[in-house]
Amino acid sequence: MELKIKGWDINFVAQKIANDIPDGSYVNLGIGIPELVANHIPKGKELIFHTENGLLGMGPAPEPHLADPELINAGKKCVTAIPGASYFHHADSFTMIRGGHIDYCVLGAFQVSQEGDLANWSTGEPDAVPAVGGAMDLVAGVKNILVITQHTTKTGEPKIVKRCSYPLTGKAVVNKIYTNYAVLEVRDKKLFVLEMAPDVNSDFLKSVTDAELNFPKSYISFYVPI
Amino acid sequence: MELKIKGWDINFVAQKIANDIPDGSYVNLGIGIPELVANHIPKGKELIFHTENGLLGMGPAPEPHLADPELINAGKKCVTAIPGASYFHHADSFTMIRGGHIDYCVLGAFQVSQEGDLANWSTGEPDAVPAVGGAMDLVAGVKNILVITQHTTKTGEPKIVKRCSYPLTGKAVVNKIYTNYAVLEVRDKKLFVLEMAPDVNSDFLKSVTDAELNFPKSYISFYVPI
Amino acid sequence: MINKIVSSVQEAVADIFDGATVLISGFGEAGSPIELIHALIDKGTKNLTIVSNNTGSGHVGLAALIENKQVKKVICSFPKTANSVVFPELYKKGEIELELVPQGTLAERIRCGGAGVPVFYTRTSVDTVLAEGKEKRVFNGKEYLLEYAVKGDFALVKCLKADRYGNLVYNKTARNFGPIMCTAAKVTIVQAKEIVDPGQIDPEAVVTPGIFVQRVVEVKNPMEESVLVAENRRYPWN
Amino acid sequence: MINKIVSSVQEAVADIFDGATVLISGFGEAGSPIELIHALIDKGTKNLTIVSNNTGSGHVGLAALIENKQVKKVICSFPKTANSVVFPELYKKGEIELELVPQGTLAERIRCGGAGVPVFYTRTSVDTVLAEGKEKRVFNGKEYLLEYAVKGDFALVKCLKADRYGNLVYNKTARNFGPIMCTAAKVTIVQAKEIVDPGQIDPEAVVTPGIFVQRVVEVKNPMEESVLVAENRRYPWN
Repeated sequence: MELKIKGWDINFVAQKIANDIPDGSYVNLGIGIPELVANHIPKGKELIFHTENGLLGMGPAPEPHLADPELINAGKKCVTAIPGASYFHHADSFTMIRGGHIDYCVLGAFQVSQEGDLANWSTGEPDAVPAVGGAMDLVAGVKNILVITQHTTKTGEPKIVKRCSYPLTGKAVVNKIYTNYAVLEVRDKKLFVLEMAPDVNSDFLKSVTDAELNFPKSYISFYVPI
Repeated sequence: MELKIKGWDINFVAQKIANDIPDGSYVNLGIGIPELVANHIPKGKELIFHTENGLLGMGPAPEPHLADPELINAGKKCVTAIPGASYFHHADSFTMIRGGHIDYCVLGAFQVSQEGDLANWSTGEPDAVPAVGGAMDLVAGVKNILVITQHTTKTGEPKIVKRCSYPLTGKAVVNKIYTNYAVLEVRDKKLFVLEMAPDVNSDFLKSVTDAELNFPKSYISFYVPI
Repeated sequence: MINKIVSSVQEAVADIFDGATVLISGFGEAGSPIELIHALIDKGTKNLTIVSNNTGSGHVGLAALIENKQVKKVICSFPKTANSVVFPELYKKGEIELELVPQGTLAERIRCGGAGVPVFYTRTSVDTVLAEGKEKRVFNGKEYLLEYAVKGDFALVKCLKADRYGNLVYNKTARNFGPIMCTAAKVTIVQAKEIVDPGQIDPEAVVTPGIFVQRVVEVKNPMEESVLVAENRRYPWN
Repeated sequence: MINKIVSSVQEAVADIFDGATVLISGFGEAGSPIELIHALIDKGTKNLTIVSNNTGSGHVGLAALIENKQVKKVICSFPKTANSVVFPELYKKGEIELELVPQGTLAERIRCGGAGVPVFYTRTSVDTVLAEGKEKRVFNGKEYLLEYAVKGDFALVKCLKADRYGNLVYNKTARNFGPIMCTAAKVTIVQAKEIVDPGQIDPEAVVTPGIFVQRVVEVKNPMEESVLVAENRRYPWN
């Protein structure tokens, strides 16, 4: 009987990202799961969070009675500002993004291709209302694009694919992919497995991945055969 | 014996400009003679002075002991700021200019052509150090370009010419020319005389002007034949 | 004397004409000039092109303007939010046009509109469906898209404090599109929570210099869109 | 912990290399980072390309850097002022290159450098000798010139107050090119009259957000160029 493979908890994946981003980095977190990264900054590390609606030095959510509907993040949730924060208008905010001043952006994904193409803004359904926000600006401008996502869709379809079937957010833009099963890196238009969850092995990973996977000799696996 | 024709005092010319600019206008004054305009604002009229080095709401020169070398105008002279002034950086300052937000710019001239070409930044001498500053931005962006100048050079050469021999600051950019002898307007690439100084008549004006002059029926002359 | 203060939101929007392009500040409800929008609904101006990051929530403010069939087209980056119902419905019925623009491209297009720059090039949206039909050009080995400036006949903007010259400061992330929209419209109309005397705003801290503003109206206690939406209010008031 | 404060101007400029492009803030003496420039003179870095509105006065600051033969080329709008002697002399002898750029075009080229915009179009200098060799294009019936972004390897900037994150505020018209230069350099080095704790600068009034700054050094009592020029001082000190 096959064991149910769960991989890492998504919070643990967020923690991995928080560990990997260097101290002192300027970071933009996408809406949803990427926001978890902010909960896991290691002690002694200082990251500065940028939200494209005009705040550098975003802090955590406020106590409910202190919430200010005019102090929000890109997901339109109430946030706080750290001492040393600054407010600015949208053109200045996207100067930070387009100008390559943000070090890391962590985004969710519908699909990521083995060449680093990202699809995360539209499923391409003809009658859906298209909405892009700042996603295309972020992937075009930020130095390092990290994706955090479940490895497959809720129905078990691969999200890490040879070629995205959904409309692209950007082509060859993703640097690393963090999923519940593995950490993958795009190098020279190829996808390398850097690390796998303890209950994941390479055969399993291939079985839930449409993309071609490369296993460098030095990849980390916590897999222990049972 | 011919009388010496003097025309208006240059301060009176500056006053004419101050009278002509509508209440509430945003105005940029060039370095030198144009600065005289600020001394002649009629009572009850409010003009806001812009200086391209980053100040809107420029006031007069300070008392010497209050001068701040970090509060200067485009001519690098110490100025003051009125209540309601604002400071901004150079890109924002030239957004005001290039974006067509400044209503009037008053500039000096080496030469103005009958089609409104302006030459005021270089005499084209081969070994001179060229320096353009904001002059080309101002003539390209400001809604109305007024020139204040002596009608001729110190050696009596015409400054109002058929075609500028000096390098242009801008082509077909000047709206009105205020000289010690006359007020002229460029319309449809022709030069019209709107007004002459009391001791100036049309023959004299033609004699000191290289450009073709048009005298509309309604022009004002204070000339009284003697 | 320069005095850009007008006494009512009605007076402030009185000359907005049918077919005008109107830039409306705000990111979600933060910075959305809801009282000015409601005055525009009262006025009933038609066939508007609205440039705004979103399309409003519930049945108030920008959503109500759209619901009232005054809007022909929206130019925006994110035309739906948690509580957007009006725009999606009209869009699916084909009753409203949408020009979808990435948020940073929208911001820069508006800034260009204000700065006298007709076009600019950007990497954003290269190799995506939003690049279709756009002129491309390679600089330093990378492909860029040509994007055109956006200008408005009017801008409706919300701020915190203003003076009679039109100098403005904003509140926190409600600043968002306000300052660039002020620069890009022929007539910029601002609602301020407080009008102060000239000199009361530190000249070092002015965000929008008065030159970019034509009218200011004081709205001391602006409504909060999220509260109205939670109460299921509709404008015109039900 | 993020701490961009360095302890001396020498340390601040230590890695500026021969052949670097250096953006230097200031409009005349207002905003000119004279102590950082003098540290660069002490270091003796050669073949610099300097982007600055002017070329300095007398024999101190930027003029002294040029006089010390460290500068290959200047990109500026107005390379002479009342007290400019160094640049004009070298220029007439053909010993220094000049790229003359209209002031607003220079400002926008620097802003583009910081904003990831490779080029823009402007009406400025159309039909003048400065348009020669430049690509032209017509938009809405008017001719525009294509202008390229300017970026620096380093920027040297003077401000009033800074904190350890690199947030900056400036003093009056000494702001000028500082904020845009901060955005357009790989390494932005700032001298501040005062370093304050984070939070001491009102987040609504920050002019340069810290993301655009890499190093800050406190220079409590910066010299005044005009005073030095009046006293006929020379750097290195005579």
